[in-house]
Amino acid sequence: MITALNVEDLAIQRGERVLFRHFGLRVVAGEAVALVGANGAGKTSLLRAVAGMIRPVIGRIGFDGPAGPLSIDDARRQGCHMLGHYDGLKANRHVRDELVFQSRWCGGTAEAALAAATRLNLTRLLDLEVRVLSAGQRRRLALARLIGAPRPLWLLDEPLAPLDTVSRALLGEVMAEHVAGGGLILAAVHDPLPIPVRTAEIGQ
Amino acid sequence: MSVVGVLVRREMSLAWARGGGALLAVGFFAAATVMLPLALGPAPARLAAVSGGVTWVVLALASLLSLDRMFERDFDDGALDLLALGPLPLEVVATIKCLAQWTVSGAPLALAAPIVAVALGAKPAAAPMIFVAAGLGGLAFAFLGGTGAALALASRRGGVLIAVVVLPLLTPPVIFGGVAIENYTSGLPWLTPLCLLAGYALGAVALTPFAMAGACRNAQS
Amino acid sequence: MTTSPTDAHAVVAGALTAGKYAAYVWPAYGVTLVGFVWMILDTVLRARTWRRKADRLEQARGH
Amino acid sequence: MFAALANPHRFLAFSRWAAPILAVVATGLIAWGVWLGLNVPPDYQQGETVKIMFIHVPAAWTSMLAYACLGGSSFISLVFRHALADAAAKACAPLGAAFTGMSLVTGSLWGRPMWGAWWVWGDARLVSVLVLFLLFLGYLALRASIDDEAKGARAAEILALVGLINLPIIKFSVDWWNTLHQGDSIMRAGGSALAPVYMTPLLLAGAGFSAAFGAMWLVRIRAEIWRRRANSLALQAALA
Repeated sequence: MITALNVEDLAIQRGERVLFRHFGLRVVAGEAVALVGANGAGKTSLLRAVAGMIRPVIGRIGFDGPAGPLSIDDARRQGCHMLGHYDGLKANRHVRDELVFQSRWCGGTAEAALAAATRLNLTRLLDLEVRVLSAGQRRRLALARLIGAPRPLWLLDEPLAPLDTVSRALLGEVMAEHVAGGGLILAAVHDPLPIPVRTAEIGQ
Repeated sequence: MSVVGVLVRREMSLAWARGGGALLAVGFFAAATVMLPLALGPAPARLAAVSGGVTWVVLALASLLSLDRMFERDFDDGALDLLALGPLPLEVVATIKCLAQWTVSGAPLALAAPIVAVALGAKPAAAPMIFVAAGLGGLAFAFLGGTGAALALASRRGGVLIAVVVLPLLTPPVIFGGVAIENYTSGLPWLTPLCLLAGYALGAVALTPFAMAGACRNAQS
Repeated sequence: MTTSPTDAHAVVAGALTAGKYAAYVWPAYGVTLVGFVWMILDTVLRARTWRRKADRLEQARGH
Repeated sequence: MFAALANPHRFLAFSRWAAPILAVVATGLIAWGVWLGLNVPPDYQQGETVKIMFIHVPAAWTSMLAYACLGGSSFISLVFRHALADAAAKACAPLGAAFTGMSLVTGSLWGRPMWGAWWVWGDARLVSVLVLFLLFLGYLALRASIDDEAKGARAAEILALVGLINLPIIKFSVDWWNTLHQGDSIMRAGGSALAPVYMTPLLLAGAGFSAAFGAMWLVRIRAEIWRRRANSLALQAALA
């Protein structure tokens, strides 16, 4: 159960280029932070470093639980949701299968997944193949696992991008509930998030 | 159903859908072996002499061809990131993927192997050994092929690259399998080569997941 | 191993006779020589070009 | 020792004198070994072709040494993340492939007069050198096909380690496969029962080949260090 994310003096290098240096951030339970910065400044890389996919050159990433620091691997594998540009869906599988798999895989239950589907009004689409869904519908399907499998830390990479205004409002509600319930959100964004946030700047 | 079960079910359905399931693997297997008599001529004696060995080589190629994009599809559509953040480590995920691959296309190939070998002139009595050897060999081919597929992830060029990288590593199972079939048909002791084949296959099952997980993490970074 | 001139000549002649398999012995040595020459040239040229490039860029940076 | 050499500057200083010395030693040993080898009495069975052994066998030894170095430096680079160890692995592979290629060609030239075939499947050592050649090709193909340097390096390192673990098994399986198909007898010339008059030139040439490999490897690592330095300098200049 993650109650805080600590990023200290982080530097990330991609190939020969150092994206940023001395980046520090602390996100506590009940807080949402928006990562802002120019394109290529390293927002996505920072999220992937927190998720453990990129190894930072210098710096430390730590997760605190109610009783002090948590083991990083367990914290990531039990407490982190990451939503990138790609939704991780297979075109030839049915929406219901992907929905249930993504939630079950992240520790949720089938019932919670279906409840999330109704919440994000995906019920009409359940028996379709993912192939026929629009980008916005696919993003909502991917978002379903955030509700279906409750995990404290959400790492979102431009979550609003493919969504229409109705869905953005819906996502705003979901995020607000998550933060109110003691969750943490770290989102890389270009357009502002529909909930009050603290912003963290990346890059020069 | 536990998380492992959820993943196994997903991987099985993906493996089934990916290569057109067993159809493509067995299809290639049959098509490639049909070429042999056309090329070598119908003389039964000549075909029978090579039947066991050729079946074995074509089985290896069929296994390699039917596993491409095993990791690449998940890597391209972002599912690999989701799998990496799941409760099971990538090593276990890779093992399940290879086992699914072995079950979905390895098993049908193992069933087809005796038929193809006998069709080429191998003694029908050898059929059970060919099946067992093809099954065990298929396991080694699935896991080493999976390693090649994971290594080729970062290169955007699967297919031939996987074959070039993996085929030299298949020397031991091809030798053990070929000798096991050869000895069985000619009445020589066949247990040793079979055990060596089984040993190699189990070694591959035990060790390659670490290489596969490392390669996946490398591609993700 | 002091040998007078004529002996040296004989010794060299002894070495060079490869009998009726000369057609295989010398090509083998030839291939090895070609292999070594290629390796040495490729290695040395590679080192030289990259060293020059690195030094030139180093100067350009005003060091 | 590795930590000391991990620093490029210290390595450049070390290799500046080590490479020439190794090169000189190599030339001396090879010249001496080959010279003795050429003067060896013709083998009762093989006649003059036995002289090919003095370059074929050392090339095979050196190619295995090269793969061991490739596997070793890949392991160090993978586990201890030394950038220099990766440069060593990258520098070593082409040399290994070249030595393996030479060993194959000379092996075929050696087999032709004796067995009437340009390629002798009966000789276990030739076949394992051939598989080693395929392993080198696989390594070079993988490394060449990945554009991102860091990712390409790690993928190649993992492959080199998988190959290293497989090498003894391949060697065993080929030898075992060879003893089974005892149809054509093996050429005993390369075997252990070797008259000293053959053994000394063989060992000298073997040591010479290995020293030559060492010298060239050091120089190629230097080249790799300068290549990386040039690339990063060019990048910094572009970004400044």
